[in-house]
Amino acid sequence: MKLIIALIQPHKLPDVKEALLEANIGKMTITNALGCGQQQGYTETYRGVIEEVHLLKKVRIEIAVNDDYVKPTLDAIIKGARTDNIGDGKIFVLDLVDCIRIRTGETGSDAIG
Amino acid sequence: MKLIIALIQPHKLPDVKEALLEANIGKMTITNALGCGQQQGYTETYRGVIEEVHLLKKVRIEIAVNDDYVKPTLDAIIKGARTDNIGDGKIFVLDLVDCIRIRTGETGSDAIG
Amino acid sequence: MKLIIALIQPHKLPDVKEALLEANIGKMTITNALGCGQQQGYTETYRGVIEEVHLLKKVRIEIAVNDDYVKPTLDAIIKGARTDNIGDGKIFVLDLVDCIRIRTGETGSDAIG
Amino acid sequence: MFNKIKKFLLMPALIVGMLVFASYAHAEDSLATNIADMTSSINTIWVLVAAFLVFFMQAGFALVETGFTRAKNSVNIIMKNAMDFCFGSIAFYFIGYALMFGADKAGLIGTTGFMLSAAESTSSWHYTFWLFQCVFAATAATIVSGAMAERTRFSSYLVYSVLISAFLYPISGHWIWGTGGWLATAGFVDFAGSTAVHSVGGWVALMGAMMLGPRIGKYGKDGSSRVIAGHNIPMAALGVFILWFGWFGFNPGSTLSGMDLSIAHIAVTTNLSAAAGAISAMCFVWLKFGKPDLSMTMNGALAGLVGITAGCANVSPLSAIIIGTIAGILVVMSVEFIDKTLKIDDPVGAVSVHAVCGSFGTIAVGLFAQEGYGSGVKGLFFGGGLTQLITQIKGVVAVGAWAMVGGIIIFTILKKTIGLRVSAEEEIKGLDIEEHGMEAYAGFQVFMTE
Amino acid sequence: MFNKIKKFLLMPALIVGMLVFASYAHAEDSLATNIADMTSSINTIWVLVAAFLVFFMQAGFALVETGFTRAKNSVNIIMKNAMDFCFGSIAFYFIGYALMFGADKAGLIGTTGFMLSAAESTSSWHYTFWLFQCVFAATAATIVSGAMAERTRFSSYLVYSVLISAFLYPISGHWIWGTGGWLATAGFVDFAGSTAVHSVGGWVALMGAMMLGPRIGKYGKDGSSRVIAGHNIPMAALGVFILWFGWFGFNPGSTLSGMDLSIAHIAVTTNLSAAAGAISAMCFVWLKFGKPDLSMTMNGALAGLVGITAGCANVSPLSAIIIGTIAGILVVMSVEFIDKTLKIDDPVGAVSVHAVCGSFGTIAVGLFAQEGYGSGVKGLFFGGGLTQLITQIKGVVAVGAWAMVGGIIIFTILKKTIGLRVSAEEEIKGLDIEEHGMEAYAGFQVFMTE
Amino acid sequence: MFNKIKKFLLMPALIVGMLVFASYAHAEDSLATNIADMTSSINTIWVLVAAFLVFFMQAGFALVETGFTRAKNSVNIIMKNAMDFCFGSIAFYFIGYALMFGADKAGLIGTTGFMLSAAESTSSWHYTFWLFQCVFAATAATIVSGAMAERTRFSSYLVYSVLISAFLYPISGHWIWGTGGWLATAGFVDFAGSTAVHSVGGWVALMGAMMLGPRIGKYGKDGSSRVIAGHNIPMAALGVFILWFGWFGFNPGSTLSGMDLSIAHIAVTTNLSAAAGAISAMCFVWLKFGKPDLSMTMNGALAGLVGITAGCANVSPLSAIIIGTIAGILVVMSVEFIDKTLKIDDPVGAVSVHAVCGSFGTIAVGLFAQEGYGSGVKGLFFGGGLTQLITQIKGVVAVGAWAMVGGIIIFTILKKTIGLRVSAEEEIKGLDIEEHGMEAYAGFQVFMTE
Ligand SMILES: Nc1ncnc2c1ncn2[C@@H]1O[C@H](COP(=O)(O)OP(=O)(O)O)[C@@H](O)[C@H]1O
Ligand SMILES: Nc1ncnc2c1ncn2[C@@H]1O[C@H](COP(=O)(O)OP(=O)(O)O)[C@@H](O)[C@H]1O
Ligand SMILES: Nc1ncnc2c1ncn2[C@@H]1O[C@H](COP(=O)(O)OP(=O)(O)O)[C@@H](O)[C@H]1O
Repeated sequence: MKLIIALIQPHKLPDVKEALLEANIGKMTITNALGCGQQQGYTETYRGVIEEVHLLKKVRIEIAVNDDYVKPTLDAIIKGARTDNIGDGKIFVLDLVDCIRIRTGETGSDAIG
Repeated sequence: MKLIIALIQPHKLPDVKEALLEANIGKMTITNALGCGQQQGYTETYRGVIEEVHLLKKVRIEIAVNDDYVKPTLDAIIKGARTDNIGDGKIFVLDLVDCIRIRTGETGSDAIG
Repeated sequence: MKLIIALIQPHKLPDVKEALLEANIGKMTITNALGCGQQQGYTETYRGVIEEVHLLKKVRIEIAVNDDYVKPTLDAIIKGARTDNIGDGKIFVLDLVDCIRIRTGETGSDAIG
Repeated sequence: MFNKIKKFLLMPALIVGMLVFASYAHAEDSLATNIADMTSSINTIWVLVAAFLVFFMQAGFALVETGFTRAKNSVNIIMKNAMDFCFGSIAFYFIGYALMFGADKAGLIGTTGFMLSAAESTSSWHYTFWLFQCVFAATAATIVSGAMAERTRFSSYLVYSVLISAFLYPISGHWIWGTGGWLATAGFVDFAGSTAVHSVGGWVALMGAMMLGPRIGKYGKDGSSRVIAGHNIPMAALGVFILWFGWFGFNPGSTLSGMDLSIAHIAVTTNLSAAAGAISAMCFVWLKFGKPDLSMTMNGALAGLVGITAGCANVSPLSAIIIGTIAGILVVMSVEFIDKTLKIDDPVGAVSVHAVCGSFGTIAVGLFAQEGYGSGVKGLFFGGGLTQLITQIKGVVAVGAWAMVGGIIIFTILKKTIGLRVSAEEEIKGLDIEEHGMEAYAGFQVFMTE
Repeated sequence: MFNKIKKFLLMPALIVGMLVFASYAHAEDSLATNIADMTSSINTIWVLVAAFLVFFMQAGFALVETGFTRAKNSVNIIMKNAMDFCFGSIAFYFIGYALMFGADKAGLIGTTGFMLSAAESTSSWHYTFWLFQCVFAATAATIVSGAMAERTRFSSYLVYSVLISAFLYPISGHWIWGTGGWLATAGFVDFAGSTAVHSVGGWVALMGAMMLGPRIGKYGKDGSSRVIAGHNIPMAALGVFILWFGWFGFNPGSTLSGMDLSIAHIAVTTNLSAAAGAISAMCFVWLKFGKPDLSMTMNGALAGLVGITAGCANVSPLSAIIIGTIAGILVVMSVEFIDKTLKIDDPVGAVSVHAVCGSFGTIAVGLFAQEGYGSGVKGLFFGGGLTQLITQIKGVVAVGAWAMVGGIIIFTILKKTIGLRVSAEEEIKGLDIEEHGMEAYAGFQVFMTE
Repeated sequence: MFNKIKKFLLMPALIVGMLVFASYAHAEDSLATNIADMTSSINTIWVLVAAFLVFFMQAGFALVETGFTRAKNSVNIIMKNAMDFCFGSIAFYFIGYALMFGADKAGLIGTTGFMLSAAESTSSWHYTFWLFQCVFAATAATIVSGAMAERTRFSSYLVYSVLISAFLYPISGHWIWGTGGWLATAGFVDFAGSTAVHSVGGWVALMGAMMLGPRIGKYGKDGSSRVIAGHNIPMAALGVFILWFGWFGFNPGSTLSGMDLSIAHIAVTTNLSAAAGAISAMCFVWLKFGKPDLSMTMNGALAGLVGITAGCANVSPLSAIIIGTIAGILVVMSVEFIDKTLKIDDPVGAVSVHAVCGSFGTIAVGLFAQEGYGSGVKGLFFGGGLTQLITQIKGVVAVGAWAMVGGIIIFTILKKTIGLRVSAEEEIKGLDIEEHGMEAYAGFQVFMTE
């Protein structure tokens, strides 16, 4: 099992969700985040002071999947999020030791879906 | 060491915290999240347009524990969060390679508690 | 590759960012979080009811790095965040199985920086 | 507005005409007519402006109640505040006004003037008077929503708001302000409505909060009271500022005449009492709990305003400061008592502010009223003996009993029929999503942990 | 204010002096002058206070539009609302006022009084009149920003706002309210501006929204309408309360005279129609979509207000309730029609509220006007036959055509020159950051997913 | 209100009675009395309504200051704004009013009328006058909180607010507006208080901000100024709208008479100057920094309002536009100068708006005053030579010196005793939690990174 963490542009979330659904992946957890990367920030001008803002709004998606789902998930995220512009984002893949469904107490692969 | 990530219903947070405290686990980090899962969303009716909302408010708890604490932690979370209804949530367990306490520089198991 | 998660005091974020930049680490993702730890909370008095608040505002930094960058990253975070006071925070290190840059499709170490 | 233009051009002509006309004999008659016209205008303008200010208090109540409760119920509480005014206006037009100000029957109820039928022409004073009274009725109604916040079924609330504006408020209002009302006849003084408006609302609110029971999570397993913090304090504070602003219509407007120069004196007592109430509440809370709590301080300002409402015309500025000071302390004690001892959950302190301080303020007339101010009644401290004090207490008790009994009847019927409270699930998720299908702050990350 | 003190001291002296003086012969002349002075004062005070209230409506519009759109465009929409008033004031001073109220040319346009040149002395009625008319002009201008929200280039909007306040609004305004205006001459009744102000703004808004196209994400790939929820509902609701409050200046102030006692009647019809509009919109939405939607209910209240604006002086309170009720239903149907059938994206419902209900309200005068109210015109339902109704429809059509053609011309020129719409990237990131370099809610975690 | 009913019934009777009475001989006397009564009523109503509007400015200040600072200090800043009015009201009642408007001693101070003792009856003009002056005093006091925001100890602020309302403001106020005050005698013109109110507040604010030092994080290690963005811009903008609305009481109300028809002219100049100030500030900022910054634009509107306050009665509308335009540019330059050159941290620009533009506005009377407007004084540009200009400058300097010295003394004493600034830890965590034990936005995720 793997835990996939994707950081994408906020406005691509609907597209990513759609792509994931097409790939039959319907469960995920989303948080909002601020990202610092290659993408340039923007300048803020407030009361005569100009400042570069480097922390840009990002959406962070966490998806736990069984190993055979890793590839389709990654593909779907890329399909939904890619625009070929800097700032499109990153995906991180972590090993998942265990997964438990609180409602039933199921564990492992069964609990993921 | 393990990193435990639990996604629960927001209003069960006080119960989960209590159950964890009873099991002597007092350190954790909490973020709010939006979840997409088996649980049905709700319909929003705004200005004559009806739409299904699929992203539901969830609370995300991160707890780093030593290996012997994994079981009690999982049990406590389940105890606090379980209502037997869809949407109760999930727990993910990840391997933790290292842990550092910033204040003292301690590392490993010592730094966790 | 490793995924480093640091929980720090919110007002130390500028210092941590600076220390990281000095160490040539410019990419990161930030979320805000609430933390429960050794640090005492504060009392809230609202309409005659006094209550201890245990969840304190924290900033959560996620940085994916290649293995040779782990040490400099940890050092930089500690340098920026440490005040020797309770509440300075924790750092967790996780194994990163893979990393993908959405824009180019690059994977592994190449995609991290 | 075509008309307007005509008038606009006619005015200079009018003036010239007048001058010419006035120099002829028998001019006095016409002048007297002019003077009567102007007196009417001055009164109408004054009372209308006051009514507009009182109307604006609706916004104040909405903001205070919204700010002091949780984000997940904001849409709901605002809808309640807006709709009780809307339903209240219509109900007061069809029924309430007649019951309150119609021809008296046995000192108990008015019987004529339904649907503004008493106003024979567009220049009738009834229109001005109706609007002023209508916004008063709505004030009484809207007080209740605060105490019943975050758990009341929306449809039930709508029914309640019609009933209070059509019957409950007008009837006791008739006793106090109706010509021939039994309390009016008895010499009861409630100049701008500490009892007639605020405590009626407050006592009904108490019944409502009691019958609903506390919000989920308000009391711990051991019965200890817990903090359920308001989600938008600046908004609540703006609400208090708006209420204070509106009160300058509420109290001074209650002269019902702009020719009555005591309007200035009334504005002064109103302001001083509010200031004193905020200060005393803040200091008292600071001493008692260690920090100057904003929400209690704001309640203190409102307590001062409610407290002076009955006697604003009849007491000196210094007495107003004293009344405000006492009200400010009283409200803090009352909030604590209701919350911790009675264990009735009143999220915004509506009962303490309106019922408790309203009653206190009415009784205070029997203590602080002074000759040379207002109607000339004398209170205990200014040589009036116990007479007025007893009358005041009688009125407070009678109206309180009426409001509480009325409230119990209304809420019992609602409980048995439509149901008074939302389901636990709905309450946890928030009334906004369940009752109205929308969130108040779409896009914002709001933590909902209880 | 040194002056003031003098006056303050002079007043008692004045009074005494007056008394003495009055007892002598030929006193009548002086009394008549006094009376004329007082009449002027009463009118000036009344219309100024009304103008202040109407000014405050700017805040109401700003809050409604901000609250019902997304957080990322809040700074922008507020800037638009503030600056259209500022530019509008200046434009109306230099040009607009003269075109609207100057000496008539062919019933089509005014030609004198630029830069307040008609006001010869500081006590001239022109100042009062100008301020009242200026805040009216700004109201017409500001309506448009709501329909064009979240995607219009800021600089374009500024140019538009100058043009509407300087030319578009004043010219049709002259037709209706200018002495000699062709609609005024034809007997067209639009007492406080359902057509002159609201529908002019509304029709221009329709053109603007149409030419801009919908916001990104507003319509799905299949053309289905999607929810783009407002980000701060309590703020929007406060805006509605402020608008309602301000409307008590808008309608009753339009008598342009405090000596006209029908101001009270007008305030009553205004209030009842608004209440009825909110109730009917809420009930209709509840039946239709299953939940009482706050944003539609608020639109309903505004619909009631706009609907009664033309006829507020000419209809009975009961007719006002009927007009409000119809307007409340109409606004819901219109919002749906424009959104789902026409597929024009009007984020706050400005077109439905102001153009549709404004037109309806104007026509309603031809139906509900009644003898004994206002100017005495009679509508179809009260024995007036079709005459007034036809005049009303003529006016609605003429002004509507003017506003739409004018709007198209202005927006086409802007589109071809500065550009009307921001880039897609800018729209996605939010106009606040791109156009103004700042966020509305710094520090808050706001989710922006579209 | 029983009383009211009586009156309500008596009115028609009165009218009839009057008519009858008037037809007899010696009627003139009684008519004159009636006229005097009405004049009093008109003045009282006008000044009261103006006072209510000025009171409402307190809400405006609270919102502007809250919106332009960080979320973690919102409760604190609102408490300061609310409590300075409360303490100020009480202090002005007991002491301030007498020092300002009591019998003059040496042109420097008033000595009689403590506790409203000058008001012998409830119909005394003193009540009206007191309320109007009280809300003015509170305005001066509340200006300071903005400049000292986000780091001042709450208890210190309370002490300061009593001292300014009891002593500092009334004494210089006496010089300018007190009968016999030395500046009044010298012919100094400050019609509604650019200097008396605004620059007094502004200079004290400068001293406060200077003595406190900048907020943690305001200046980088290299001394460069950094952005500390306000957390709720729509709220701040609403505050500006409310202030503008309230200014229609502030300036036109300062005639202290509703019989003075120049109130309309004053309202017009006030409005035009504010509009011009917003426009010029926006354009200037746009040219200078590339984007139309909302916070500066709002400051520009306020600058226009403060700038016209001294001369609103004495200048033509066109001059008002020029004054506003200059004030709008001035405020931007001043904000930059204070922030980047003086490195004094004034979070909301209070010093620039109130002290700088207040002084400019006062001096502008010496330039733009014109015969035929107001008191008839002539400025340099309208044939008056340098006389008036010099008097104006003298007043600005004298009052500025007084306010700054007074401010330094007060703040030095506070620093040495209670302490002026909170601890660094408290400042970082936010004053809300540390000083008041609560958060402004419970449940919302607010990022606090400095
Ligand atoms: N090494 C990293 N560790 C943590 N987050 C990262 C890392 N690299 C990128 N991110 C996240 O991904 C986002 C997009 O990265 P960026 O470099 O701007 O775009 P791209 O990957 O297209 O070059 C960043 O804003 C940040 O949130
Ligand atoms: N595979 C997954 N990956 C990431 N998050 C998940 C996954 N499955 C569930 N979740 C999270 O857990 C929450 C509860 O899941 P849900 O399926 O609704 O309930 P249950 O587990 O009781 O069937 C979801 O809202 C989502 O936040
Ligand atoms: N075991 C843990 N699991 C998850 N988060 C932790 C854990 N220990 C600490 N934290 C996070 O680190 C923050 C600081 O920890 P705390 O114990 O207060 O300080 P210190 O590490 O200096 O003793 C906490 O508020 C919490 O967010």
